[in-house]
Amino acid sequence: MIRFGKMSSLLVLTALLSIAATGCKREERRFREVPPAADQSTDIVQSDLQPGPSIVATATQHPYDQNAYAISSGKRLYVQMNCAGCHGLAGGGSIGPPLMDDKWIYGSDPSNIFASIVEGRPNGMPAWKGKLSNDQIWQLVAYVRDLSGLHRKDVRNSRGDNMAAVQDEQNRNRQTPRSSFEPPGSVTTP
Amino acid sequence: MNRERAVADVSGLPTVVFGPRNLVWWGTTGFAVIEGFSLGLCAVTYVYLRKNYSVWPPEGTKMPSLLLPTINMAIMLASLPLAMWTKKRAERLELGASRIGLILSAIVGLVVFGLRIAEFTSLNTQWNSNAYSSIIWTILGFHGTLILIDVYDTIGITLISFLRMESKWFPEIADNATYWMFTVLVWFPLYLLVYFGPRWL
Amino acid sequence: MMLLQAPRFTQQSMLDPAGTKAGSIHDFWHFLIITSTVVTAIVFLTLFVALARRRRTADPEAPGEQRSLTRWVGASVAATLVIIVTFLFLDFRLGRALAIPTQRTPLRVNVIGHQWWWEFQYPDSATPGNWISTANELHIPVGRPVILRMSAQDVIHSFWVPNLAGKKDLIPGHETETWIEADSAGIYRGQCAEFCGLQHAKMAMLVIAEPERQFEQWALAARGQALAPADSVARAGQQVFLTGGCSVCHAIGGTMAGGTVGPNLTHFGSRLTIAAASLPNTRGNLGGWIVDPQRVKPGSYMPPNALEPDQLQALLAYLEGLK
Amino acid sequence: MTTATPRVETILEPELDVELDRVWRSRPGFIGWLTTTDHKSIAKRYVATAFIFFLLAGLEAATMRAQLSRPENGILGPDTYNQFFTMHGTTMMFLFAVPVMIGVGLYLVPLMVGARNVAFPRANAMGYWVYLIGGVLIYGGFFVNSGPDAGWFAYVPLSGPAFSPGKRVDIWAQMITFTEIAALIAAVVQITTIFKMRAPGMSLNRVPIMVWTTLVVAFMIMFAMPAVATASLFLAMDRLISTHFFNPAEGGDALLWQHLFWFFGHPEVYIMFLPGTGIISSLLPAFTRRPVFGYPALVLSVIATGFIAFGLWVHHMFATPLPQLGQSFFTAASALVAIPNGIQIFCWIATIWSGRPIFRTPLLFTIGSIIIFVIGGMTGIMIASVPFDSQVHDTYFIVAHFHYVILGGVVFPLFAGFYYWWPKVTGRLLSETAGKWNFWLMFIGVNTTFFPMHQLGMEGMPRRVYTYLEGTGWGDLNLVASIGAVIIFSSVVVFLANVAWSLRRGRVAGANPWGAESLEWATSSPPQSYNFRNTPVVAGRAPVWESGGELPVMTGLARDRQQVLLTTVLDAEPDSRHDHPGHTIWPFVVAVTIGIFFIVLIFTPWGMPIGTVLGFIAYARYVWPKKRHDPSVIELPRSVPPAEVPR
Repeated sequence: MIRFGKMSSLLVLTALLSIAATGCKREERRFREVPPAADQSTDIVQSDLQPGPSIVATATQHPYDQNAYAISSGKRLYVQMNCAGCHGLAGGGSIGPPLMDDKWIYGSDPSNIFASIVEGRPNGMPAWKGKLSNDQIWQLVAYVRDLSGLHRKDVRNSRGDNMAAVQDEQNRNRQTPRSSFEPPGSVTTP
Repeated sequence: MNRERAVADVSGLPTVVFGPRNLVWWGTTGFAVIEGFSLGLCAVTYVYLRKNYSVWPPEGTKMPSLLLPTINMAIMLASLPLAMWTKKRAERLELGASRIGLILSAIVGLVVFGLRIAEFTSLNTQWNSNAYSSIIWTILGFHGTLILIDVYDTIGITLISFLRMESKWFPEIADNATYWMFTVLVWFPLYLLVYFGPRWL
Repeated sequence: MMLLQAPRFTQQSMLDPAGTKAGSIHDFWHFLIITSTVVTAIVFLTLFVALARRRRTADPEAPGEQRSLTRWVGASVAATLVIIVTFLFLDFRLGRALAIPTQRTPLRVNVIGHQWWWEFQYPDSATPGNWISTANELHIPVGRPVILRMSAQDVIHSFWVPNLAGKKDLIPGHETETWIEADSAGIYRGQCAEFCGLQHAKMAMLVIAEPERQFEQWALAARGQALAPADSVARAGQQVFLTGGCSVCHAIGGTMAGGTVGPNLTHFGSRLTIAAASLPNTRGNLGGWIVDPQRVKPGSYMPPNALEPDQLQALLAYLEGLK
Repeated sequence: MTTATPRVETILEPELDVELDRVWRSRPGFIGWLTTTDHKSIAKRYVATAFIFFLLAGLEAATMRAQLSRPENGILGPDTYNQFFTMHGTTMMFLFAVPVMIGVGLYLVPLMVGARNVAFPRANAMGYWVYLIGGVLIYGGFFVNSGPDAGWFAYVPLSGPAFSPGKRVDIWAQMITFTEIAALIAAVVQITTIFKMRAPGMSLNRVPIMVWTTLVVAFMIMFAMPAVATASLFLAMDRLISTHFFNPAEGGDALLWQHLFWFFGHPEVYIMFLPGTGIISSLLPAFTRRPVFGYPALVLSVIATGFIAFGLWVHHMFATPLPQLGQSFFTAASALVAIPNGIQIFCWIATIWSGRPIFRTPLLFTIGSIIIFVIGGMTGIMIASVPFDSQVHDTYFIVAHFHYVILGGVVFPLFAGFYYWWPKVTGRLLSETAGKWNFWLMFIGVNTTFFPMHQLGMEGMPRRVYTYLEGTGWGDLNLVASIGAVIIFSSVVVFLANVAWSLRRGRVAGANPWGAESLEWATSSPPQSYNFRNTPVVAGRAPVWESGGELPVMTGLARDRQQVLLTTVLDAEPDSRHDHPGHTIWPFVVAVTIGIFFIVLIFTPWGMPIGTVLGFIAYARYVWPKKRHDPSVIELPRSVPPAEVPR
């Protein structure tokens, strides 16, 4: 006879709640909330040599982390703001550096990406300060991280209604980010 | 209505009957019709998508190669007489012959399933490159699951015929053979569509 | 024409036709409603009499009873068939009557459906570069057919102005074509009729039917570039527009702003409504819409704009000057 | 065994009941719940679960009406409203209407044809579990803010990967797979039961009309459900492994989805509607004291509706760029479908005309259903015209039309059937006064809610809008509709109270409280686990009335195992005996593996191998025969020609 003991029903309940928790966060559509700018952008690490004691970069809380709606809005903005013009349709890179690989010149932490977009970077990255609102920039940050698969698989974008140039983000495997050592300006042979 | 008047007694009726007289035949045929219709809808989708293209298969997509699929089709067609033979043996309740027929059918089924997995490579395109490749992968995969289910069914009945044999399993052997014939015959038009569609449509 | 109060548009309804197509459909509607009411009344009457009558003959299956019932049922089925055939005949005749009239050269307009606003382009066959691109308000000449070539940028929408004509879907990957014609001048409201996402409810548009001469005047002005800002406040407003986030999405003919994401604002000042015809174009509404669009249309793609009060006032002055 | 001369004296073997009950009764308690293959308990579960979904969908509708009662209302934002209206549509169409009619059919068909159980009892049990898992899946998603938000029709590209991020539409697409599997299983089960297990003597022209409608509906399910299954498979593949069925840039087509969906969509509404006509044709004789008029006409019109339903689907797509000639064909087909429906209504009115109507609640609901359905039918013919439909397509005129047709053709007959067969299922009658309150509140509520919507639709109010502007002038009619919704809500509350009261203190109903004529009233209420002690023999269309007090039966089915009599298809001549395997838990386990297969597939393609392996293991235990109890393993028992059956 099947007897549902106290323990097993408790276990089932917690399992359901945890699924529920992940479910809610992925599906949230937040419209009227304007997130603050990134608190402080950690120093850009150019090489592993560190003067003084090693400082641990504190990862800031990214408001749209693992939120499917924000990532898909980020993709829409990526095309509308013509980021694709320099970084390639799916982050494949042309004039600007590719965004779908694992090399990060200015760090893969959300606040670093936020700073790259707001303040711009040498060699042609325009500053979007005042041009885009904070939540739009955070959505773009979410999409940039999504390009190299830094989100959970069930949150990432699937294909777009465009030509299938390259494997869509959902089926791409995750590129664990590592800082790229080429000093800015050197021509990176493909 | 508590009063009843007996007019006849049915305890003498047979319990082992074949063909449409048997319940299981209706179940197998029902699901065969459903799967056949679903595959038909996939074929209609194939033709519908064809009209969206001026060139078929779309530019940059290679023609599907014919060798492997034709071999697979030949094996399937060759297995039809075997299925009919097994069906007759089962209907004549010859246990030994039915067992042989079942083992051979199981082997042929496994071979065909293996070839089907290999057949995906002869499509010469990835399922996510365009609508053409999506639909031919779906047709191949859908029918592939039918082959898998039929092979699983055949292996199951073969084990039963050795370990738990009863007279009531003979109609099941016959139905399994009919279901295999359906799986083969439904693939012939789809084979033409998937492999000769790009050449003729 | 500066309209202070909400723009007076005729009540949106297919029962109040102002276009040739809507008119003939409205006549067909008279046939439909009358026949249906008559048939329904007869059926209900028979049902109630059947319920109320106290049947006298004992055996319901007597041959005589059976035969008369069969005749009655047969007659009613025949009557239904006759009505349906007349319905089909009238329907096919109406279908042919809706073909586009050929005596007047039609005006051609491209309609592009975006997620949650309408883009109208008036192609100018004479000088190709000289297009009018406006949004959410379609100016058409009275008495002249207008051919709408429609396509959607993102999801399926449906163009429908009940007072003028039936609806037609805008489907990505398909080029659909329909035509409308206004018999009398007026402002007719329409709304997207195919569910297209979060703000489907507020994706409305106005069709402004004007006499031919007035339409030509509007078209001439609309083809022109944006008016230069009249005073210093408007000039400051222009700077706010160009340097801030507005020019990233919006375009104003004759200035640096060339964004094609949002509607074209070259002649924004002369529009009657804003935000896809969901708010009258007054200074208060415009200010509220610019600072926090999500309160008006939650889910809309326009971001909130944190502007200083003086920047906002300058921007409003500039925008209202764009006649 | 020579044919025994028919023993005239009445046979009353009490120990026969005990033996049969020991074999057929399902095990007690919760384990019995999981293992039963008795068609009655599975059918009761289908109807109860479908009714719970009906109540949930009703609450969603009430909230939507509250939001729309005033312009620019703030109860539901756009995102939540989209989830609410999609869940309302999806629940009503997939989780309530079809399953409740399947449940009613599963309960009544074996009783009406004189069989002891359905044809494939284990598959039938599995069908219910698959349906339940589908319902729990989508409502689980809904409660964690992952309810689908692209409409119950989920038009691409809005429901496609580009414009519906997250897993909302994936959950919806998988739910379709579950409900479709359950419906297909029930269809194959019903077709086999009706063709092979009818009581001896019940030739095709003596089959009750409810059984005819279930048969036609089963065939319609077999050809409609695969269309939505293929469509939702394509959509799920587009969203999960980025195939391009609906991507216009890569050769896909948004209209492909609409064709596939509506090829299923329109037969689906007839799959819901035909059982409603079957219920009315079955209960009218009891309340007019005469067999229904025009049996052949009714049966032919049910079959005709079954065929024509498949030729109508493009009338949902009149606003899309389809060729003019195609649209006029579908206009003609949509108008002609009114002929069979008209015939049915005229035959019912003729039955009432020449009968002596008894005004009990089932008859009240029948009259209400005829009135509301006729109004819905009228607007139905109107929108068959392409030009008129171009004005009212996707507006509240259409909302009014289909609510009239579904309430008139499905919900009112369902309530009539509920009041009519409740005594047979539970042994107690529902209260007549509460029944009348229930009817009048629902009748007034329905008309108050949905009649104004015709006007709203013609005034340009589109469907699926979470709010509307002040200046549109739609405010007051929407307020009237919202008040109507409250009245419907109160009528359902009265119904629930009536059910609760009847379970404990309802008047005890004997075998035939209404004096009805079909076979299910020949057995006790509630029927024993084996339905009939001996297989009844049928000699006409009204077996109970024609057999007077004494039911002719055939004896001889085995008493130590679940055995059923199989008869020939046309004339139901006794043909052979078939042993059912009895109660087993494995249908539940196989359903769970199917659930795992499809739910894990939403999140990772690894669901395919995991689910297949689990499913094959579970199905192996499902099929593997227990022990060999038939010593004569190999040689075939001598077959004996069936005994003489009186014509």
